[in-house]
Amino acid sequence: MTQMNMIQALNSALDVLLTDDPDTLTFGQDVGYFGGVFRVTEGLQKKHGVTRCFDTPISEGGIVAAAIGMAAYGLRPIVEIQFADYILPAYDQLVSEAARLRYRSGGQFWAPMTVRAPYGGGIFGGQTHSQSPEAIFAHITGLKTVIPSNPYDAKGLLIAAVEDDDPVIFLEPKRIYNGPFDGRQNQSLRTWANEATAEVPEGRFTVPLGKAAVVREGREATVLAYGTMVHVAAAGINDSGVNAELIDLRSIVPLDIDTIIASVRKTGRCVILHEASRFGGFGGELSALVQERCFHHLRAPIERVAGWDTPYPHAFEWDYFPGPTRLADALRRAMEA
Amino acid sequence: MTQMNMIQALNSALDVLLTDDPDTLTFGQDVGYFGGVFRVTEGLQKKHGVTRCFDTPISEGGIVAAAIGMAAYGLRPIVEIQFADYILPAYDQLVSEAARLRYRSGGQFWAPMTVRAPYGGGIFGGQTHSQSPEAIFAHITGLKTVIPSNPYDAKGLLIAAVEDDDPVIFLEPKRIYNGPFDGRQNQSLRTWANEATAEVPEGRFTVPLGKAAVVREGREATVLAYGTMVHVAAAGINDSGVNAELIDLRSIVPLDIDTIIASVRKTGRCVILHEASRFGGFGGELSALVQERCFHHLRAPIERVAGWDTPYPHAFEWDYFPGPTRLADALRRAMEA
Amino acid sequence: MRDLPYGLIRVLDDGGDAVGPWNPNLSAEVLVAGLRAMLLTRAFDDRMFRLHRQGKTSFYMKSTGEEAIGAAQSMALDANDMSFPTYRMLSWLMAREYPLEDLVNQIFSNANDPLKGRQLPILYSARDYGFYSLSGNVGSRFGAAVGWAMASAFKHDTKIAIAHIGDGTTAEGDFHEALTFASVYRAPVILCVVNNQWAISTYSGFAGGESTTFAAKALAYGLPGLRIDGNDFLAVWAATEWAAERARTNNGATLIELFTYRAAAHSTSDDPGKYRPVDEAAHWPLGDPVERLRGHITRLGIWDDTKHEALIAGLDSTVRLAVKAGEAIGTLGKSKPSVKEMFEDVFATPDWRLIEQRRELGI
Amino acid sequence: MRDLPYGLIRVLDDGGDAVGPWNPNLSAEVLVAGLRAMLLTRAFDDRMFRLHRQGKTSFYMKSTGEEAIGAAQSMALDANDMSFPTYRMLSWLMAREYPLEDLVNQIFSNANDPLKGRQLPILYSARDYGFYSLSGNVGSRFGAAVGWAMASAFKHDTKIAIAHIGDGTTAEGDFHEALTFASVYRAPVILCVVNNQWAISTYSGFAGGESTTFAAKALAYGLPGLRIDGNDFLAVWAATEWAAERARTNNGATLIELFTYRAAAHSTSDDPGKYRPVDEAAHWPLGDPVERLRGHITRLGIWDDTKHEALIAGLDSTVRLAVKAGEAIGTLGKSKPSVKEMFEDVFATPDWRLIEQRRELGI
Ligand SMILES: Cc1ncc(C[n+]2csc(CCOP(=O)(O)OP(=O)(O)O)c2C)c(N)n1
Ligand SMILES: Cc1ncc(C[n+]2csc(CCOP(=O)(O)OP(=O)(O)O)c2C)c(N)n1
Ligand SMILES: [Mg+2]
Ligand SMILES: [Mg+2]
Repeated sequence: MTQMNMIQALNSALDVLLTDDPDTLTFGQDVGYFGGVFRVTEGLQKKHGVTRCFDTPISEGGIVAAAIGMAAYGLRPIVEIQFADYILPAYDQLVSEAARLRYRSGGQFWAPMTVRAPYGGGIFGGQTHSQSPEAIFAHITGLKTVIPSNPYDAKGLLIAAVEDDDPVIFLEPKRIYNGPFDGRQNQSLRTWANEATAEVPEGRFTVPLGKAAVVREGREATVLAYGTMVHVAAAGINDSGVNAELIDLRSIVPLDIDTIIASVRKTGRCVILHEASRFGGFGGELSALVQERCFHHLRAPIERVAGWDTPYPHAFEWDYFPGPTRLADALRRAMEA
Repeated sequence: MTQMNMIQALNSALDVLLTDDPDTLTFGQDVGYFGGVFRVTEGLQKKHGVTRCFDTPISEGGIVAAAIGMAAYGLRPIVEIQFADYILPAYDQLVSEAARLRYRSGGQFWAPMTVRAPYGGGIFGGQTHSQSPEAIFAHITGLKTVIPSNPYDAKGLLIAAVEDDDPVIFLEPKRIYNGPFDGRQNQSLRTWANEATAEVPEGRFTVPLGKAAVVREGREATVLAYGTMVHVAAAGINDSGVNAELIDLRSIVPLDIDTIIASVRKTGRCVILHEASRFGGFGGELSALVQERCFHHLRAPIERVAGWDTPYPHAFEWDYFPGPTRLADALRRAMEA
Repeated sequence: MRDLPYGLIRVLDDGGDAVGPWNPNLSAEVLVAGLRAMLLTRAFDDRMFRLHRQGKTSFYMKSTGEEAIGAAQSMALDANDMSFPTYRMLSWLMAREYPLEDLVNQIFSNANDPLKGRQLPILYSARDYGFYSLSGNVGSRFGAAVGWAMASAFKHDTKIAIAHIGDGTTAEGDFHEALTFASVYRAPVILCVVNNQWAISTYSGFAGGESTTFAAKALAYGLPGLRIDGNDFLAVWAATEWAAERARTNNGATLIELFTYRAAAHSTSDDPGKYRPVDEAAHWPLGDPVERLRGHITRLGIWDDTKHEALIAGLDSTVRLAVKAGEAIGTLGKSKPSVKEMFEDVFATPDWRLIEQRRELGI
Repeated sequence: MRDLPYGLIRVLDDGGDAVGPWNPNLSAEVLVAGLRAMLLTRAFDDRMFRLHRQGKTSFYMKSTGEEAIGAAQSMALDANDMSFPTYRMLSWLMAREYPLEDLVNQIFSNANDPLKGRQLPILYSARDYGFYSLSGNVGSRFGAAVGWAMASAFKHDTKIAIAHIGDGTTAEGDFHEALTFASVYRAPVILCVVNNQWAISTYSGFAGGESTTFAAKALAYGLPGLRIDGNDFLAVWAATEWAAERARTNNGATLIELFTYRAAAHSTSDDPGKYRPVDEAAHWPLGDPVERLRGHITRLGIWDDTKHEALIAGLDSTVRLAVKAGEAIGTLGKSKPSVKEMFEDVFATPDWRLIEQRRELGI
């Protein structure tokens, strides 16, 4: 076990993968010589060579297309899109090609590839360095979508994603790369040091896709969250005084429906928290699923606490960001309903 | 008033627009000389000239980018994407540019443009001529999404979409271009002849965006649908014997929340019907909204009847397509809950 | 290299002789096999088009006039190379003797459809025949071909990739991205533009074909661009061999423009009489690839009308038999794979949603 | 035309004389105004970079070494033409005397931010200055420039569009799609590749710049491609004038490669010492555009060191004043536009969601 922040944990995962499996390789804009703008691939080119870790043209569509071809050949490419906001030029490749290849070819071809992208806000990145596009992937049949919330999970989930035989979108909450963040932007920065989840084995291990974590048990309400929002939720639950259970979904496809349902049937209340805009966001799916399966157990309306239905606004980051206060309010409302 | 099928109604809308406003123009693959693969632009180039209605390269990204530039200049471009399945290469342009232009420029620039695309299944078109991607647009702040269900609405909504000062995605359910379709694929084809909604004024009129239609009043349950599914819903309601209210949303952004809520508060039951895959689909948002706002009125779980979570499967079209039987079953379940 | 893309490489002259430096000097056996593949493609296309009229399939597309391309390339390349085709590359499969019954079963979407009912007719996938999974989206596999080729190089493998794109489809961003990657990484790939002059109803000028040649697009990437008479089996063969040699010796990618003509309708949904003279094909200056190869081998003395008629008759009955076999299983709507197949292969292993939904559907 | 893209068009020779057929013969006044715009850009950039270190803004990007481009083009084109810029085109705005305070207010995201707090610093929008709304996505406005130009032609207007893209960003599909449309529709647009050799940490070879020139990409579209010394104010001016004349006379688009060097870090988030020699800029063979124009006008006898120092001092204090004014309103986090602005301009008129959410936030 070593203390790692999330960047180190991801780097360690990649290192393990490149070391163990000669068919893995990783590439993307500035990931080779430079080691990535967030340093996730630092040192990998030097250690594993320029054919295993390399730079690419600025062409997200081209990067993903190349990865699909490699994966169809039999490799396990891991690509980095510099910011999740810039994954959209590759959206057609991901949806029409990667996600559909196995199905449409009757199982003759498939694309075991992983697309990593730093995502989410909280870093004053403005409109195009802050978005949370998970909903546009969750709806696509044939794609899996994973979102870790801490260094241990980041490493274990990334290795599991690469081992997986289907294409996986791996969204890395960049706000918590260097330390947990509970949404209280005025407090001093925390690091991962001394966090239990920052104790990460140096070797190979996996955290399975589709298995949520009950981060905190509770009796009165269930909070569903992922990524940065897991930390915000913990803070909001504390503030609320509600005895709430906190579930970190870890992957939204596959979704751990059993854990969710068991919790809400127990608590009778559910609040969903995500950073993306509310309308049409993944919270809608979660709300619908919970409602469908726990209708008779619900004691209060399921609420969604999420980003407003506006683009991500630079100067209003903390007005937009769904922080602990909004979650706490929702929990209290649920208790009073 | 004239009898028009949906293609004629759309053609008439475009004709009216091109006639009335010299700043409108329409273009896309095969839309000029040929008149469009579904004939929606037939005769327009001949009548209005080659600068007002023209063919384009096979480049959805380029088409939408050009439209954005034209719209920013001050024109009102109306573009056709040959199939909604092929809109994905333009997704980045729509999301990162068209949808965000007004906001990010502080209101200096905006993009009053309309993107038409035939969409949905039921025509044995297989995976890439059948998809229903409305959910990936509904989530995008700054985009509007419109889906007509009959010739009258098609014309009135298209004119309203073009008059609108924001970018509008206009999805045309191709299965009902030539006649209503209730999901019973074994019955003989119907045409629009003698349908009340096929009586369409020849001149200019609008159907406002954001105003749903109560297609059929009912007391016991509310069915929410749009596009082809409005006809399927009508058939399913009949089959079910449930006295259900049927709401045709007409536009999903803006969404007519008031009409929806009023209906569900009255009926206490709600079934949502759409053709797109269920998981992460727009039905999740509808379900969440209804649950949030009608919690204490609900007498049964809100159900979603939708496409399965698979790609659109050619030979299994009628196994995939959410037909009247599945809707009727859901309504009966709701009554028994 | 800078002038190359502006010429037109031909081997078969108007009289049917093989002339000039590009002559691949093929054996009689190979020439006849090529002709056979082309004729089989044509016979099959014609038959399927008619079956569509009879409602036995939902859709069909012919490659009439373009048969030399797939046939010559399929034969010129190695069995383990991978093609990333368009929907007009049936002759690739024909040259490799892909079972006709499998084609028919997919076209009928019947119980024996090798793609399990999930894909449109003609959007084949045939891994063992070096034929990558087709899809309705045009262009979106051009970059995958480059990635596949990069993977082969990465593994120190000698396999190469070949990809095709229509003249109209070169306007997609995919085209540019693939060529950029091919150039930057020196990928062992042959990138082909099949310039058949038409993209449904629009002529190649709408893809920029009036301003320059498609082969000249190679110059933007510092790659060699060859402009080939696509109706000349020998020229297609020679250019493909040249590019394959270049790729296999790690000298990188080549862009080949195959200049041809789409003689038939775009698809069963199309009516070309609406946008082009109905006799344009007959006046196409580069002729019919089948007749040209036939003329050549006739001139070589290894072929004659009797043999030709016999071959056609034989192929017709081969096709007929395959269709019969397919019909015995069932045509569109009369037979289909198990509905279970709808829920398979979404993922390697179905998740709870698929399992539940399959149960919901009662199967 | 086919050889044009492989040369390098220069006007200012190494001695500082304006030579050759491309000399635009500018007046002394214009030359000094150009120098002023470039120096102002540099002074402003330097100051802002320092303010970022002090935490007064969230982000900054310099255009050091590339100032000739925006300055010359902004001046050579008409007030009503529209530029679709990259984030390194500040000198366009400087040449058109965009108010420095507005720049500063956006950079501080303060209450007077002209973009109402919604956009990052430096991603300006200045409609009245012919400067289209920037965004963080690179490349995605290249096609809009073509559409804007098509619209102008459609309206029989004489306005033209000019667009910029970085060398690295030419690898995006947007680049190809824009050029295809520009070629097919003969759009009155000037499409410029600013080849500053670097794309964050990767050199231009990763965009194919080692295999050919960026100007040569014009050949793929049958368009003229000019390769210009981008550090030569006069050459940039002349090429832009040439292309503008071509566009305005309905002869279509031109691709211009502006060969230059990104002398500073990519942005405030970058450390170029990690990937390139720190003194590379000093050894750049084409020199510093400011010094080259200064040398030229000094040689012309209309400029000297005293004037130069005085100009710099004046500009410095102009910048200082603008910063003071901005600081008085507030720096990052100390002042911001009304939070109401978060909910405005999503649509022309907010829908119920935005109205409800604004209420939910209590404003
Ligand atoms: C991405 C995408 N856009 C549009 C279409 C509709 N479409 C199908 S074929 C075709 C024309 C293709 O022309 P070309 O590339 O020249 O190929 P050809 O049919 O001539 O072989 C079009 C526009 C599509 N299938 N995919
Ligand atoms: C679509 C997209 N992909 C990636 C990025 C991240 N990014 C920002 S600037 C940059 C490098 C651009 O290089 P170049 O085009 O040469 O412009 P320069 O910075 O040299 O002016 C990259 C990769 C982005 N902003 N947008
Ligand atoms: Mg073609
Ligand atoms: Mg650059």
